Amino acid sequence: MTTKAEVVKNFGVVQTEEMVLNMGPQHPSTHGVLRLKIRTDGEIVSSIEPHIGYLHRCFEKHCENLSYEQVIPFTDRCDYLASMANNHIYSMAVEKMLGIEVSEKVEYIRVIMTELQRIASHLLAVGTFGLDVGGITPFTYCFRDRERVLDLFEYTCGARLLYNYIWVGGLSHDLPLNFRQYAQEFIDYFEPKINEYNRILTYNKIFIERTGDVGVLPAEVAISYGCSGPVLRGSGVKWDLRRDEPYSIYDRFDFEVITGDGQMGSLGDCWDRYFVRVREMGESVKILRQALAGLPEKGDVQENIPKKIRPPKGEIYFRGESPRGDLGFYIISDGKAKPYRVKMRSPAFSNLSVINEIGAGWMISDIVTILGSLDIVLGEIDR
Amino acid sequence: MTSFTDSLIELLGGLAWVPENAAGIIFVTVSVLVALPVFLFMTLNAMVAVYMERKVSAFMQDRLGPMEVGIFGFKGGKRFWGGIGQTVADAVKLLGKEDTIPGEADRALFIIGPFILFGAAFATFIGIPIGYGLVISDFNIGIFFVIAISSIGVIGVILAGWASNNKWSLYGAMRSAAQMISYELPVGMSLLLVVMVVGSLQFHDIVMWQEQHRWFLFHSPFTALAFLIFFASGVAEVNRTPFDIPEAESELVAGYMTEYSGFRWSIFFLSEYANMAIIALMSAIIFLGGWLSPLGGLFRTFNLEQSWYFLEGPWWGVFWISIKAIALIFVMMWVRWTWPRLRPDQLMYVAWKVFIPFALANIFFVGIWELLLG
Amino acid sequence: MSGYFRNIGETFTSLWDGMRVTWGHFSNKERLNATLQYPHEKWPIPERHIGFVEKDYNVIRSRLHVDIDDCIGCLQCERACPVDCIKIETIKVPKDVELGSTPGSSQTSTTSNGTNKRLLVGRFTIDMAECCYCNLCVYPCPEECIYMVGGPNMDKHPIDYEFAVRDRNGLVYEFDTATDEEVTQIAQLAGVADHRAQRTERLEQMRQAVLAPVPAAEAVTNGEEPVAAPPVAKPKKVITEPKMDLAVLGAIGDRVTRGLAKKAAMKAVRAGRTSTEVAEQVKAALEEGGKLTPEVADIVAGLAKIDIQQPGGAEEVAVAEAGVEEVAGADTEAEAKRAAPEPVADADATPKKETAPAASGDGGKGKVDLTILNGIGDRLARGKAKAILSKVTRQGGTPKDAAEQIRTALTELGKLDDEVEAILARLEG
Amino acid sequence: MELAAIQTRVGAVHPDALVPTDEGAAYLSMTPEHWADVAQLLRSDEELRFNVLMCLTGYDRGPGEPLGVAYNLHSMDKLHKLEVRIEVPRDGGKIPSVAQIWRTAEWHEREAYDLFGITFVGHPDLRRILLPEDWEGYPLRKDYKEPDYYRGIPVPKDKRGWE
Repeated sequence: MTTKAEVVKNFGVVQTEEMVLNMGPQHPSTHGVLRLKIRTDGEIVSSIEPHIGYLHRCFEKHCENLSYEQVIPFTDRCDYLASMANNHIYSMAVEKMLGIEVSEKVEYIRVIMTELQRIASHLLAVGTFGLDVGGITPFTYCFRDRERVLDLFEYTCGARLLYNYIWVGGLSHDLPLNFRQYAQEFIDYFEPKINEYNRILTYNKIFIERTGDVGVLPAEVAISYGCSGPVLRGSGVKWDLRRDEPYSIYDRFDFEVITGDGQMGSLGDCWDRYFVRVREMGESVKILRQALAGLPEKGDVQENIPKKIRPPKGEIYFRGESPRGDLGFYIISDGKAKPYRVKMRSPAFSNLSVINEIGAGWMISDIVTILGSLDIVLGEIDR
Repeated sequence: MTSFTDSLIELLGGLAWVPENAAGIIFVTVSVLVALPVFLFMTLNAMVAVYMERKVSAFMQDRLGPMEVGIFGFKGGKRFWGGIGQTVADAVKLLGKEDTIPGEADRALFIIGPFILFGAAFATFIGIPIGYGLVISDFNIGIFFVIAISSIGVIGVILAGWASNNKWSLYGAMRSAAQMISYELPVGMSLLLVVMVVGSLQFHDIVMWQEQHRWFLFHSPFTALAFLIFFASGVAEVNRTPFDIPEAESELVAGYMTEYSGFRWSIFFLSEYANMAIIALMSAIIFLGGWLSPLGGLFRTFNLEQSWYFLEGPWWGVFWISIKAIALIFVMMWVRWTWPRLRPDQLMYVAWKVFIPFALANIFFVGIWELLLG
Repeated sequence: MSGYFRNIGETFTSLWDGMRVTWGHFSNKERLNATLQYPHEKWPIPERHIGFVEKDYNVIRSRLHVDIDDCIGCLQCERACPVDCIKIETIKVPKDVELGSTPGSSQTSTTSNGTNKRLLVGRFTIDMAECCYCNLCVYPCPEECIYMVGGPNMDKHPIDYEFAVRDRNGLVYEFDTATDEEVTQIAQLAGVADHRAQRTERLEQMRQAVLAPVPAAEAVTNGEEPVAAPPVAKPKKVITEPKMDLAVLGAIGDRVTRGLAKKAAMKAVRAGRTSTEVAEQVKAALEEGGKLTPEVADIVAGLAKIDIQQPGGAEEVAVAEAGVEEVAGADTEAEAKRAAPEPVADADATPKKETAPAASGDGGKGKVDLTILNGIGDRLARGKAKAILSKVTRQGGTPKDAAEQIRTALTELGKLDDEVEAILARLEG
Repeated sequence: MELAAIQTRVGAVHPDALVPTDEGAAYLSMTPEHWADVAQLLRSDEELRFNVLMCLTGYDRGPGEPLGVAYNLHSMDKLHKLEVRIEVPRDGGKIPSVAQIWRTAEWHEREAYDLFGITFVGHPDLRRILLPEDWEGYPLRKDYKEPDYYRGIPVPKDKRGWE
């Protein structure tokens, strides 16, 4: 409260105050129910405080009351844009506890599915990022192509979004008859489309102006905050669990780890993070080509599924590369049919925590851009 | 040069049964009579333009757009005409919607805001001809009038944004103010150069000059550049992508319109599309030869014989100017559905560091051009 | 400075490139439509047959279905469900009893795989609103009887994904086919609690709990009003226009003819004709439709005898009384519904269907079919008969008892003629 | 670097920090007292250089037992991993915060505080993160009882409504 004396003293002095702006939980660009408490001075943002938890569904508490295989449908719903990756990594964590080796065919199918999922997830990230900076048309192009991936999934397991496809020790269904052909058709169709996105969005001057040099995330900060995936690689850190800690059969494939190179500004800006995703789709296509070529014809995908899943007492931390980064599961087992504790280390959780670091000092429009470049999924952050 | 209003006054004044010294009555009657077609034009324009916008955007995005609502049982199938009745249905829906005013809003200003914006667009149409002699009132300061009146709209936007008592609306209003004021300058400067060449502010004179010489678009490289600057700034003035920062749906939800609904919101919409039409019509008149046939214009450019001129005349003029305006509106839509949006500071950069220097240089160079070649 | 101009140049080229892309899409005739015109076009579901029997199983996850005849009540699916949306309650069938052998049973004793069923599935509900479509319940089923639609027996269940309902309760699918009697019988034989009766009881308790604060809360009282309101409102509504009992026409066998006749009669009555005129008009209408057989003509002639009720008058009392009784009857029945199904309603089901439309809003909802008596021409006799019928049914008597009592009463009044006799015969079934 | 070597290395600097673990355990147990120093050592020591905190998991050993936190560390340079566990008493247990050493921990510690009620001393902003600020109790503890009411709204516990 200002006293009268202060008013008199400051008379004629122009004063400005900071304004607190609540962005979300219902805002078109917060990618879900995220609330950002922003302090602004005019258009300039001085601090961002994310408030999360609006989508908290007690995933970890649920897990303690479900058997190991029943957890899989719940992992679907964490990162609902990359359900296959969640299934895959969770199943692998439990398999490691049980000491199960899955067959060659299962591994190949899992890799194919996860890479298709990566394409679908990145397509959504790229499309909505375009939407965040105001370009609406790229979004529909991306969705058009994403639908084709979802068609493949539906064809395989009957579900378009929440699959429950990769199980502990195997898969829920074998591949359909002509899957290889359909997948090949999709890849051939999809690869040239990446160029179209580049023409309409990536190399658009306005887009570059909006994203280049904006929200620069230095590599040191990214590592300290535990950022991972395209956010980390956009900062120039060559770190990809598929290559550096090869799980499943990723060591058999030849692909490049894409990193940002500061082509349109500083290293680690929004454009780099965005472009890493675009180029990763190309790398996923590469992996898919190799995996489809090496996919064994014969084999039962359910032969290794254990009758009862009771991992021995102990704990495991297993992580893999989901489209958003290092997805980790820390599972403690007490030897019973239900996990004692499941902790999901979601990549977007750590990626989002960096937003105050890189967003403060930019304009409101840039906050939207930066948030879009982090590609968060609130289902995974709030669990 | 006669205008629509002049003809009406003459007509009414000349009627036998109209009493002498009834200037006041005639004035009121004529005002109402001329306001009606303008209002109808604005409404029709908004409805058609909204439909066009939806279809253009849909086709560019591999969609089909509205497809369900037809008129009189006509639906047109999977083509441009499918769902032709959609905007009519939307208009009815908008008028039937609940009209909400936020509790903490400044009621009076909140209500006035959209009408000021609408009034500005409405008044601007008075000075814009859509054919030879087809103008409500032919000012000898036509261009000046149009520029002056159209910029009144920003007051409505600011009032709307401020009165909503919403932070997002306020942001939208402030951005809009900065943007409109900045872009008035390049608009004015690029028109100034035409005025310099023609020597008149009257739209009819400008078109007559183009008839005698050539379209301004082809007059000199500088006028072509001026056309670009004028059109781009015009797009900015009507708040369309890539300059739509006052609305910026991904940042400010809906900017100054956030709290509006129903009828009031539809007035904003009406004004936005009316402003689009104004910019398109002005570009067509000033740079693209107005109601002149493009073929005739081309031949005139190469000084061909009179007998080559065809498809000209007062009613063909309306046709040609509509074609040109629609093409320009299409370009606006094309741009909107292709490009991302600029940031507020970049918007200012474009205005102050690109458009204004170029427009100033243009005036200088066009002067030299006229001195040397004119 | 060169950077400034290069920037402008880049802007033009890159923006123009983007515009070329969108123009390509705009002008391309064979565009790939990203959207679907939903009600007209439908999402093509992949034809995918895998699983238990290759040709039968489809992988679509649309909604769950249970072939309840094959269900052995093993609860495997209930256990597998991560969200507990499947609810099964079973009763163990005693060793010496074979399922389906009890009287009135609709159950089969074996599944289509030949497994003996030892459990009576008294309840099998799936709440599809809670289902997470994980498919986990499908795999453990030993009889392969629970599956997502589009699965086995595809001929029986065409692929479909549109099962939206307006009410949330519509998504609770009840698959059990066991009747209440059956459950009671088996529960008695097995010596266990009858879970359905328990459930009814529990629901009743819940209902009571909800209704308990009625006197205190005004809002709830309002909610109760509709129950009390109809008896008051209904008779008034009925008598606002001239009305004629067309039950006589119910005797016409052919449905088309009956409809035609009733339509014509209603029209005439509304127009304010006398009963003779009505009969004439009906006849004319039937003649026109080519449906006039001698029998029908006789029945139609009967119309001429029937009075037309004019608004107001003594009739009001009778009808009002009847209305009240009907509703009261319905109310008591609703309460006792689960425990003892009303035999009257069942017995009268067929004639009611025929006569109810003729009653045209005369509270045709009542389970005790009073409208059947509308055919009685004499007012006094009709009123008496209706009063007796509703009284008897309320006391739990059968229509037969009622008919006997009506006969006695009418004989006393001297109103028992052939016409009444015929109607009473119909009442008796 | 193997677990035993890391143990030796840490033990050489902070002998009191280590708590003996079970035979064959794949983690190091530590006391909370020295954890801040040890963490600094793990982060900055030339041979260790654990620059990534992969995961921070709170856990509950059961009613009456201590609460624990498991830190999964990883070194991007040396490519080795380590799991550190710290257990504190159920009531009033305090662990030094490592949010300034690995910024990842900032939100993860808030999460552990939110769901287990473990206090991290020195955390810059220790508030609930996933649950509402006025939530009572720590839901992931094994002895947690659901509240009957939240802000006056009864918490539905059975599904009899649709039966």
